[in-house]
Amino acid sequence: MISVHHYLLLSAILFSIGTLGVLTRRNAIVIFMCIEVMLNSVNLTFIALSKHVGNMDGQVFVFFVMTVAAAEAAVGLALMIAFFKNKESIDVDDFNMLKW
Amino acid sequence: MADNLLSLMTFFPLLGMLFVLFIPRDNDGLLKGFTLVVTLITFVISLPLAFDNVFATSGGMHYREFHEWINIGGFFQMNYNLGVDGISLWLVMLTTFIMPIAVLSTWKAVEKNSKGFMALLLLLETGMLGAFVSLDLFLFYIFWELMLIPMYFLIGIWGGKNRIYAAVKFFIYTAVGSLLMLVAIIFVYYYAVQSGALINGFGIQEFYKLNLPYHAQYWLFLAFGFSFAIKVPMFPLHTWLPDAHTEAPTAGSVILAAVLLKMGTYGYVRFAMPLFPDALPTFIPLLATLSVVGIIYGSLVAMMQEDVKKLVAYSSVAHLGFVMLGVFAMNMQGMAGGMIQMINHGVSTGALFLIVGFIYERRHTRMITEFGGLAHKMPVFATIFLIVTFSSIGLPGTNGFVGEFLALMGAFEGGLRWYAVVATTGVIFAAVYMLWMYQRVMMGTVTNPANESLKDLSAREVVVMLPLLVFVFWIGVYPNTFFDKMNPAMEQLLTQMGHKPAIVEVHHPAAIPAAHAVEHAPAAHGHN
Amino acid sequence: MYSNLWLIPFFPLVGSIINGLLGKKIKNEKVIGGLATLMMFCSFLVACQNFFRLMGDSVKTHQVVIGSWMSVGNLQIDWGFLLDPLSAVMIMIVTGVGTLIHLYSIGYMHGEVGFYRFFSYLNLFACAMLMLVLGNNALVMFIGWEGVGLCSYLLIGYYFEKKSAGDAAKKAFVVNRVGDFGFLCGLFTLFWALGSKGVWTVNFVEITENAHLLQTGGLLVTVVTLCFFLGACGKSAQIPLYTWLPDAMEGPTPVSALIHAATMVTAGVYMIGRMNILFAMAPTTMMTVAIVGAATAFFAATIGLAQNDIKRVLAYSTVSQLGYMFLAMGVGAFSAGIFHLMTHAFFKACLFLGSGSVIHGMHHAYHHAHLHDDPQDMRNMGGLRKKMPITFITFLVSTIAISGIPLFSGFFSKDEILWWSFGSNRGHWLLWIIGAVAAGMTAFYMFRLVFMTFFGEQKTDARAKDHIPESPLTITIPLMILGLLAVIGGYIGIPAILGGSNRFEHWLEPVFGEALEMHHIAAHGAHATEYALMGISVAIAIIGIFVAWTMYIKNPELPAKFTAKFAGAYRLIFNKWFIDELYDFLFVNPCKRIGTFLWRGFDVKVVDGVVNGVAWVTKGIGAGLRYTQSGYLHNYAVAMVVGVVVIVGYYVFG
Amino acid sequence: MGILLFYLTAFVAVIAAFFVTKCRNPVNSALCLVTNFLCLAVLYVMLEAPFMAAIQIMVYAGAIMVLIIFVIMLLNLGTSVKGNYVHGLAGGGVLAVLMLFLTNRFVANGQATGTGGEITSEVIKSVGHTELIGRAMFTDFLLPFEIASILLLVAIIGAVVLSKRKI
Repeated sequence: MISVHHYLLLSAILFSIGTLGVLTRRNAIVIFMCIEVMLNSVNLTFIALSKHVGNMDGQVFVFFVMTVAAAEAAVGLALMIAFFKNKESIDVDDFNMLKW
Repeated sequence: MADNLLSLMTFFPLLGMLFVLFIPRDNDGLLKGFTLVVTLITFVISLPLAFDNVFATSGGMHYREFHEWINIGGFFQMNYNLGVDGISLWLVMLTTFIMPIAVLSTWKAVEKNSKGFMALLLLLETGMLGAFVSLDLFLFYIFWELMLIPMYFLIGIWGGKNRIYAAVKFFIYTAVGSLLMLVAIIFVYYYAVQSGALINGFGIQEFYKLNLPYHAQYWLFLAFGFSFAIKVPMFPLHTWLPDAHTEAPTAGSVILAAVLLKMGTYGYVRFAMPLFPDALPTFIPLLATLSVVGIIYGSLVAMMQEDVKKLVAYSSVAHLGFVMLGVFAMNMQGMAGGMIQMINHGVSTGALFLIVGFIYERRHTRMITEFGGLAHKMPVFATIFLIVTFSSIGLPGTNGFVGEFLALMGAFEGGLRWYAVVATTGVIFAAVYMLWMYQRVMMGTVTNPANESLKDLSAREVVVMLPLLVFVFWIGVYPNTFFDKMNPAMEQLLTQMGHKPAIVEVHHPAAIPAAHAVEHAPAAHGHN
Repeated sequence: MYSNLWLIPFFPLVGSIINGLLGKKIKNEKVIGGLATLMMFCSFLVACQNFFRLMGDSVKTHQVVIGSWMSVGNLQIDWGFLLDPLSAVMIMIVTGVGTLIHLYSIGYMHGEVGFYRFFSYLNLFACAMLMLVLGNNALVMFIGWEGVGLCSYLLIGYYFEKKSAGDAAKKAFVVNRVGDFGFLCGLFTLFWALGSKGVWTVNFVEITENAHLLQTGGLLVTVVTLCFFLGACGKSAQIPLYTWLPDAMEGPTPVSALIHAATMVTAGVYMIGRMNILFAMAPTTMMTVAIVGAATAFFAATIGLAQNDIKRVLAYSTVSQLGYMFLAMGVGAFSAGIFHLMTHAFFKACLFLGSGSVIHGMHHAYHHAHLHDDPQDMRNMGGLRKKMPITFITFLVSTIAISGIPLFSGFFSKDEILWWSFGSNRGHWLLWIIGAVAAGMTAFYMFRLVFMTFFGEQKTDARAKDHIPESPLTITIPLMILGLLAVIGGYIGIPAILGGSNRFEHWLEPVFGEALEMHHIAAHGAHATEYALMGISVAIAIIGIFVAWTMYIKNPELPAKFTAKFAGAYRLIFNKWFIDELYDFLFVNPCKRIGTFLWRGFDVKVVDGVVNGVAWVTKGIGAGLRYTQSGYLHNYAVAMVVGVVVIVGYYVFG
Repeated sequence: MGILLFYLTAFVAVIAAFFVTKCRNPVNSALCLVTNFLCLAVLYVMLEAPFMAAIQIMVYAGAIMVLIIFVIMLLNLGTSVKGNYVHGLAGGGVLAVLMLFLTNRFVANGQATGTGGEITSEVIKSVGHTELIGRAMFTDFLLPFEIASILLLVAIIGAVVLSKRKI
């Protein structure tokens, strides 16, 4: 039988891989996608636990996470476009104006 | 009307401020005129207090107002709790009295953005009055902080060259003190609740009855004392004062000297001392030493100043030293001397700042070396300046003497004998620095061509000074007007602090043998 | 009965206020001067009325209380006046001499720009002085005490455009303040000392009555009286606080006559007289007073020997004469001291006014010839007796009086002081010797003054020589009256030994009698001794006059030789023993240096340094920490992940 | 059968996720990400949440991925000039491994409690998953739902403002 632990472990692995990507890649869009991986791993946790507990709340939360992810995608990608217009690059090493 | 006189008085300027916000910013005359009217009305509202004889008969709080305000399930409660007694009465009166004068002094001095200036002045007045009449520690704290902000802007926006530095220094100094006080206030409340004493809000009269253990009082007094010592300011926490005074616009300096500094001394009398009477004796030697050092130090430093305004600022340090010394004497004379010296300092130093403002408006400099021989060009100004100078020196017959004399005498009788003796030398130094300054500014021949075309005081300026001069002589000749209403409150305060305030033995005139006839001739209808 | 006492200081006050506020509008000198003089005269009349009423009264002490001034706790101070023989004498002197000097000033100050200001100040001075002498408690006295100081400041600084005048005014006030410091300390101690015995009072009558509560010769009484004596020193220009008086001559001459000769400077003597009971209880203080008095009398006389400014000579003479009065107070000759105070008021006022008349004439002549020479320098005078006969005669009479020649007023008073200093049980023969030598010097320098001014060749610039007029009537009438008083003023106090009954001493008996009796202070000695001493002192005075005559009339070249021979001593004396420089070195400059140091060193560096230091530290920490905000996305991401790892680690292992 | 399916799907999901972080070309990353999303959708179905699986595919694999690929194409991104990885590659890896280790420990040590809610498999089967979601969303979570819609509106406006040159 597949227990809730399986799902949670899978979710943890996915989350860590996402983290790895965020920490190591330079391309902003790839980082963005890695964040999506992390969000999805969280969604998986929500749904697994929702099933386990027998309650709908977790799934509603997943719904909201998706909403946020969509909004984030819209704004984040727009930001990247705006940035690209200025710097001709979306390398995060060039994103260093917000300092001091 | 009488039921909420204090509220009316306190919040009337705030109401006025709201109206000021709706006056067009380029209508300078209307702005200033309206503000003047508002402050005058506030003064009129406060007048019944001065004429009320109840203060002469009973030392307690009068004109009480009490409303519950914030109540978080019995865990935290603060009230809108106002009242006035003989101690705060004259400070309230001083505030309402000095405000119209301050407004009048801005007539020519403040040109840019007078709308903001007026609004802040009115806000400041509400803050000051509120602080004097609140009986709830938390409410007091709110008003205390409310005063700070407008003053910060008054210095920071309308000040002199170095205004930002001065404003920030003023703000940080005061804020550090206030935060310590806030912690102490919360601790007192917390302690009261913990110990199960029935506490209905932060009312100080209930806090008076608390019996805090000595070590708690020790630290709390330290926190309160530090906060008020900054505001007074006592040596060595005084360095914000010269900067703030020098940079502030005239009206700001006047209010700062006349009222804001009194917050510190008032704080000692109303809060720090009666709330923690057991810790007080431990600190008196230290505080008295600092007061005396302040007197001598302020005088010596004032002597060498090159900027008239800075000189007056340092003289404030010395004057406030007398106030504190008198207050710490813990007897009637000292307390009365300290209290009346607070008023005096407001009147005399306020007047001196106005005077400095007058010449600054004309010459746009305050350096002593720029002047000399002004008495030729401005005889009326010279006379007024001379009177105020001597009032500041403490010539008998003017207000300064009554305060200094009583404070010193009180200190001498109250066990601070050597402090008093050393402080008395301040009387000499006061003459030195004031007269030297007067000589260099007013006497001699006009050497600087820029001074040739100076105009004497205008009618408005004379009107500004006249009320102050009246009080210079009134307090000097008949201070009983003020003492009569202060005495009961001071007696009560001293009893509360566990000191015997009243006369132990009165030497009755009846003890004079019949061989010496004593005749009483009332001056009003003396017969020749 | 005496309830109109308050009118005495009130009249001049009214005059002062009217002239001060409206004088500029009135402009007419006759109205202004007339009003001021009239006010003084009214006050004089009231003083006379009260004086004579007191003469006929059996009760000699009367208090009049107008109202309460301060009442705080156990301190109750009234606006109250006290009339007793002592204050009665003083009000007579102050109003009498004051009226004459006001009258004189109308002529002397003619044409001055600040005419109204002058009379306003002068009237205010009279008011303050009368408050001083009439006050029934130490505080009202102190009002007058400081009030006269204020007026002295204003009047010395009358020619405020002159820097020297401003300096002198400030110096006078500040030195007086040093004395006031003593006065206040004495008052505090006294109030406390009596208070601890259950009598909280500053009232003179009550102090006198309760003085016995204090221990005679005890520390307290000594401290109290020494403090008060310091106050008296300041006001009456005694060592070490005398330096302001010679400088005070910067004021107009009538001011010097009224304030710095006749009235204000004697306030210290009056104050000791007022507190005689306390001083009598403190022999140590009495001794100090006597020594300081004698030393001042001698010391000031030496300086007077070498001055060339006519007013400065008189100023040092005043200091010296005040020394005599203190000597008298110190040896217990209270009434003799007051007696000398009175006669000195007459002849010294006359001398000052006379010198003023001379200066007026000289000034007039120089003005006429458009010269800017110093009209006060005696080396430019000489032979003026023919030009100014009235001035000369009155001046001479007063000079004789001050020199202590028999039959003139100064003789009686000075001789009594000398006799007491020798014969009193609080005196000492050394004091007598100092006093007698000083008397000889007085005679010398006073006659030197007369000879240089009125006799010999006229040394005035030729262009101005013939334009020196006799002064107008407003000036000469007061001179004549005062000259007359300088002659006859002494006859009310002829000592018993010369066949008189010393009515003056009897008059003051109610004030001083008790103290003298209680502490057994009296002058004892054989009549022969007294006669002998009298003879010696007269002889010394005559020798002084003779020497002056030899040096300045017979052999005018002598002084030059003399100064050449004793150049060192002469320089020392001429420069006033360098006392001013010494004070500058000891007090003034250190104070300035300390002030500068405290300001620039302590305030700016230390206190502000700490404050700014705290600000710098905060700023530095912030400056360091801001580098963590690199702006690189990865740094933030790493920080977040590290945070997560730490938190999760805490839950897993914690 | 269920277990096998789970392991298979999980394996593919992990591999796909790994290649999201690994691929040099962003387009390849994006395709891997779609694979990952689809795997998760399968897992959702296995967890008796068919509605969530549906919107997972529609919103994520559909809308968001289209957006991402659209942007990649728009910006014409090839391989980065400076290289794919930041300097602290090893540090990032260590952190990620540490995190994996810790979360695994956390999950393994933990005990899943709180079972026995009212939404059992039977309820889902009888009522229907979509309806259950709908009930929860429009009753208890009505306000957050509305706020979410506002959030989306704001995001749309924001995106338009940001990417337009002149408004």
